Amino acid sequence: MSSATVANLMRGHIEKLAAQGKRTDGRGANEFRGVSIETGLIGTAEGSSRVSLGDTTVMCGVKLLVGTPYPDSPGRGSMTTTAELACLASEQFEPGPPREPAIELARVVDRGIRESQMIDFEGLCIEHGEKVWIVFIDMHILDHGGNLFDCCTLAAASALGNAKIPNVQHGIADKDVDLPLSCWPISCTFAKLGETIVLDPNHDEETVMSARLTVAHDENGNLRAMQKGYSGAFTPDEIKASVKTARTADKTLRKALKEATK
Amino acid sequence: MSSATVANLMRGHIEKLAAQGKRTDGRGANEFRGVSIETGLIGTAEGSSRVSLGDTTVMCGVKLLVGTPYPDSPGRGSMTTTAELACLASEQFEPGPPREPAIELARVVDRGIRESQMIDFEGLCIEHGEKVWIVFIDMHILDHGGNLFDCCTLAAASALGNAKIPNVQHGIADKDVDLPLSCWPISCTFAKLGETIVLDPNHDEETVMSARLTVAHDENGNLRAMQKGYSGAFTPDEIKASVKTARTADKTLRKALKEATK
Amino acid sequence: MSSATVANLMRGHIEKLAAQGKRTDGRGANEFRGVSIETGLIGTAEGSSRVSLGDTTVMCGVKLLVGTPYPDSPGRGSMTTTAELACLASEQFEPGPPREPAIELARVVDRGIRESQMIDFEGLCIEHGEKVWIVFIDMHILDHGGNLFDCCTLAAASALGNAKIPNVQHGIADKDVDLPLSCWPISCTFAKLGETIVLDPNHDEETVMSARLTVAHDENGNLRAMQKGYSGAFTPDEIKASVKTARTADKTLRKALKEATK
Amino acid sequence: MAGGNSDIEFIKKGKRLDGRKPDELREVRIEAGVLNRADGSCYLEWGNNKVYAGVFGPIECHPRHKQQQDRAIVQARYTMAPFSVNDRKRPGYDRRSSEISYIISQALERVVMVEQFPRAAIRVDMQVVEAHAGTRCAALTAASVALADAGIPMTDLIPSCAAGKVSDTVVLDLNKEEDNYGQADLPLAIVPSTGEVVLLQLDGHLTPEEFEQALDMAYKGCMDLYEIQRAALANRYGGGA
Amino acid sequence: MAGGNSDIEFIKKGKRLDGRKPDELREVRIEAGVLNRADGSCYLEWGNNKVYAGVFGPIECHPRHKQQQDRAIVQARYTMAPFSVNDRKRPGYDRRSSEISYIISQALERVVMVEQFPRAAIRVDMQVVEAHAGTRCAALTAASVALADAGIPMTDLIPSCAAGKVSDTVVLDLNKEEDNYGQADLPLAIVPSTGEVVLLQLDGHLTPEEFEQALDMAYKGCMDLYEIQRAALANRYGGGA
Amino acid sequence: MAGGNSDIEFIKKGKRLDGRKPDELREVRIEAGVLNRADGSCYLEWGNNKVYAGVFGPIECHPRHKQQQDRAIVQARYTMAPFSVNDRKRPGYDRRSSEISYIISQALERVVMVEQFPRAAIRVDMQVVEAHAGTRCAALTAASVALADAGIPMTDLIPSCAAGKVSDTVVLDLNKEEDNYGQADLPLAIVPSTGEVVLLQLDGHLTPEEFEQALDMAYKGCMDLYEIQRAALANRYGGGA
Repeated sequence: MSSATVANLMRGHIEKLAAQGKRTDGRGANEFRGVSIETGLIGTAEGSSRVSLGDTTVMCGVKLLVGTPYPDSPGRGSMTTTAELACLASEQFEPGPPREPAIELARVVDRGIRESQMIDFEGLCIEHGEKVWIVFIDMHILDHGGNLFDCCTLAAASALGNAKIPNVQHGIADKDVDLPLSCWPISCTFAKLGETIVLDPNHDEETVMSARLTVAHDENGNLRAMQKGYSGAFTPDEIKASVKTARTADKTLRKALKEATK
Repeated sequence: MSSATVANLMRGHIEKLAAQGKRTDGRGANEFRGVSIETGLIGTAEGSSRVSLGDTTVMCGVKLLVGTPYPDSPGRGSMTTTAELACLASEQFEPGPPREPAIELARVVDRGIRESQMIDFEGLCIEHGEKVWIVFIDMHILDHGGNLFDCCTLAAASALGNAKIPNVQHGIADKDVDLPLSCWPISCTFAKLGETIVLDPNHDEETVMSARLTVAHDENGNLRAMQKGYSGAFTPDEIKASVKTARTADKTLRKALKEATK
Repeated sequence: MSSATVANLMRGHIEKLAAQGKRTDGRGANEFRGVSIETGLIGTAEGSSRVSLGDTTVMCGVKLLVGTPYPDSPGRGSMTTTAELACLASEQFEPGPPREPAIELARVVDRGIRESQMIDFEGLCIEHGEKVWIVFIDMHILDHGGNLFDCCTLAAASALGNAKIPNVQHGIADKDVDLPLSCWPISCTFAKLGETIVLDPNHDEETVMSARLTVAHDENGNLRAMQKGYSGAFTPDEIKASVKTARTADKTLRKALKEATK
Repeated sequence: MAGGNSDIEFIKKGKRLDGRKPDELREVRIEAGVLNRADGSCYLEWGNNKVYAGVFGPIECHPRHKQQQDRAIVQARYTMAPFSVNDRKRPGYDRRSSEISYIISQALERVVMVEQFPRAAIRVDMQVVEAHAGTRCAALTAASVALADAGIPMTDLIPSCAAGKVSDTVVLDLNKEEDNYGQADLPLAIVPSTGEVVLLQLDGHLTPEEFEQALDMAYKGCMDLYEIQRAALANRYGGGA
Repeated sequence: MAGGNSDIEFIKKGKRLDGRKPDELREVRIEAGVLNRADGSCYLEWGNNKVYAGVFGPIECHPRHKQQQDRAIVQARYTMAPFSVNDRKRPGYDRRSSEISYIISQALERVVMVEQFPRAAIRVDMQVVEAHAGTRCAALTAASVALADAGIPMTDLIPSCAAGKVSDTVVLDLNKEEDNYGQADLPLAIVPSTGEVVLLQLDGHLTPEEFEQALDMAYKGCMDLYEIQRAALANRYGGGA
Repeated sequence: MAGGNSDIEFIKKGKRLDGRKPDELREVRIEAGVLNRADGSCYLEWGNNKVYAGVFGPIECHPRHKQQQDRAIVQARYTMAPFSVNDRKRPGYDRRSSEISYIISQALERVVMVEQFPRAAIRVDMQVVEAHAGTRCAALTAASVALADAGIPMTDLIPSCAAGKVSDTVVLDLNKEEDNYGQADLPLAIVPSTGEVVLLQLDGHLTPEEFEQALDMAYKGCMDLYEIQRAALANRYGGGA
């Protein structure tokens, strides 16, 4: 059978299951796969995490370097986010500069952290107009088992929660302190399978989904970021319903994040 | 018919017409197509123009930024020229970094302005050795209907003529003033069609021309820049004759430029 | 005959000869091809050389520019090495950014000079923490007749030996002086042809060799750099034997280098 | 979205600083068929935003490995001219342009009848020549008009419009200053005939209630734009607005 | 190798600063089959070095012009994560990574039975997530375990280990500080069943005697690693170490 | 061309600062067949300019989409070595090299009998190893000698030479200082047998009369170079100069 035929058979199977409220891995429609978070594994990073969501694994490192502030925000630190779809994570990932899916992934995670005001950038000012901390968030995808968006957001949040400002090493203060964080965004990604919508798509479901919707809330249940992807569509009612679902579905991840960063 | 056959038929037709002193669009051999110049369309640019020459359209923006002078010319401003062959302008233009034709186009326009001493770079010095104005001339080709060289040179000259030095915004003086311009180069481009030479080739004529010659004069009838292109050839006498033709043929464009920048 | 067939016939022929202690160009197994070194050919370079080893030719230019030292070595100059496999040197060399063989070549020569401490970088400090000499070693391969490693190392050493620090031009001192050099690394490259090992492989031998071993000694017979290449292998005993061979085989090259730089 | 730290009062007596009501679009002007060379084209002014869109296609798909056996692909490309912003933008394709081009391509594939042109590409080029907030919506809105002008078979047009939040008020179509100092931005694009959402992003901070209000407001803005899109095509091809 | 200018005394009473004997490896831990998606994989900790290796193949060879008619090619790729070093490394492929990938590819082609898969590629991706000297040896050591885990036919594994020189003493497996201030570094990789050397480099300064001593010491280190590699595979596939 | 702002008096008593008459070339030395690997080659010294040219071809055309069904293409590539100028040039291909390569390729296609080799490429590589004004003319002059040395069928050689203007005087073949502070530069290349111009550029400021004078002077310079080119080939292949 051609790979197109296989894909169509798989699509039919997955969509039929979904219409019956079932999934290939036995989960309910709005249930996350198992999550595990480890932090502080990387000695060369100021903060680090390895997060698994089902069989997706992401390693995230946070580095803090001293730099000069942007002229238009002399009293604020800054941040940069990258995502590396390492070749070992998927047969589909090719070597070379980041392509559109990797760029979209890094930018959505970046905006989720930046626009949610998770990091208090004014707290990263060392010397007004002269010296600030620059936060580098680098995510390495080690295993692509579906739903990179939620796994990466969780990995970035965990690594930021784990990070210490290296004051001692840079002779800035006599104690290393936590990053000033004020909000904890958690994202929930939905996939449209036929006419059904499910949370946290696995790799096979992503292969056949027509559309994707990522919704990030903070711990107060307010929206902080959204991104719709793929060429399929959602109705406004489907979107409103997914947002409501996300508001409670993120509890599992939020609990794991809290434990990992306490 | 293969596209090579079509091209050969078109070549035969155009060359035959040209030998009879005729052209596909009814013009005389040394006649420009209709020209229109609009300036000041772009609020975010210090100077701007949209120039059409027949069905070729180029938009040019001039930005003026404060920068440091080159060490070997501490009392002079500088300039940079780019040409973007936007994909919407021609089926032949491909996305990606500029290729040889776009590089040649930008460099010829740049030299035409630079070597004609159109801009008085000493007048762009703000603080000797410390601060100068850098002039960015960015040309966006919107419609490629032939003869980009003349249309781009005219667009650049019009946008420069339209530009104001943003002294107020940068707190350098209390009035914005015109760019210091001392010379107005106008280029005339000739195409060799069979044994005939015509001015201002249109898109079809460029498809079949064997050689191209661009000649830029200043308002005093002195030469400021030339560029020969393509793998065909001109005799020295053809070149001398074309230079003479250019000296009077540029009057239409010069008049339009003067009106647009007065 | 297909080119693969030709290559196999050539391989058989060369390996058979080698097993009999013979080579296609009549040399002994551990004999270098003829070497010639010219220096000081390039007026725009602070030092230069053109070195031929058999029908391989490399031109090397050394430029000395004033720059700022690295923060972690404020009292030391620095250096940069590049190798350009110019298209005219071989049908196999393609235009474009350097590929793996060119990168390996430049890095091996660079390490040979850097790690052998050939250049006294402390002698290149002009003003502690502020100004140092930066040494640029740029190698242009003009003719690829095999064994680029040894020819490039020799070209770099010759050009460095030829270089003068341009104190006068930069107003630093009233006399130009030699670069402070303290060691003269010479590399010997061996090729494995079947079960035999030969020194200084020519172009045809490189086409069929299974493995390559480069060994660089200083003038005291101490090792300064090594690099094994290709997917074939050497036994530890073969390596030890080659190192011993190199210790005496480099005399020809060393003599030519000494004469060229005296 | 610098995060709403600003002390600017963006709404006074029910009016915004530029005089608009909270649910009012900036002025939009659309003209179809403005370029000679492209198979279809569109020029759009939206407030001070200025965008050209041009379409070529169906054409052969480059690079080959992107060809789809059973359908065409839509290759949308969003570019900002260096002079389109106050601080000159470096020429070339950056990460932001790449993401916007990617999501616009996906949105357009929803309405283009791609299965009619196996292995082909449909190229949509959008050139922003002046930018004042909302350019991705402006570009996408212009793109589907250019596609229609090129005669590409489509199930519908795609209008696109953002809602946002300033001074704790949900408003339609943020202008540059509102975008710089506002609290949230929610760009939306829909297929009017089916009511489907094909593009949606959110940056910022919205309560659940504000989100539903913003989504509905942006949806209504899209429907208003749809009328302007259709009028532009009617204006070009006859039949009256 | 800053050239041994340091005044640090690296060996005191026959022990190195980290307590090791001159011919002692840092602690090495190898686990095979750690990734779900790759055909074969390996995680390796070596002192504080941490490396993942993953294998896909045999697969179609891209780009086409690199295909070999009579055999597969091994496309090894060594990458360091930005956070793997103290001063953040810029993401992307630099000249150092390129050289290391090249020589690791060549070494692996010695043991992979490439002639069984004409025109194919075998992709080996090595991700260094924490780096403390010796990462090329660590990456290559992990690579052949991942290849075996992927079921790729091989004549043997390839262990890799460096010897070096500090304070005029030849030692095995330099740590970060020894590498920064040491006098020489000699990375080696062998095929244990045949005793062949498939990777060898040297930077620094060694007398003829020191060289032979270092080569022998590194060779013995490789043989020790070989046991750890085999134990890791036995641990995954049964059969006892 | 810094624009002639200099106060330097470039002509004194009918002689230039380097002792040449206004219409005199710098010394030119051409040697054909200097490289072993290339199918044809040339080394040229022109004043202090030093250029190597090497030719491979006809060979298969890469990339494939550049192939022409009915003829060969000439792929000329002009490169300056980093050490060829006083301020080291960064290695790699810049915009200037790209333009020069493009116009040299077009000029050479005029004389190479490209229709004899459909779908092929003829590669001409020019390496400037020392540069003192006039290197594009030097490179093109060397290129056609290398093509002839490679036995590529051609209708003629192409000599190339510039005229210029210093201290309001038209002169032949500007040297470095004249180029830096001169008033105009007009590089020219011709096909001597037909009298055709295949390359022409002008930067600077010339009156109509000066232009005709410069064109004629450069033309004559090309004819002088043509003799040197032919002598170099005769010297290599016999037949006397």
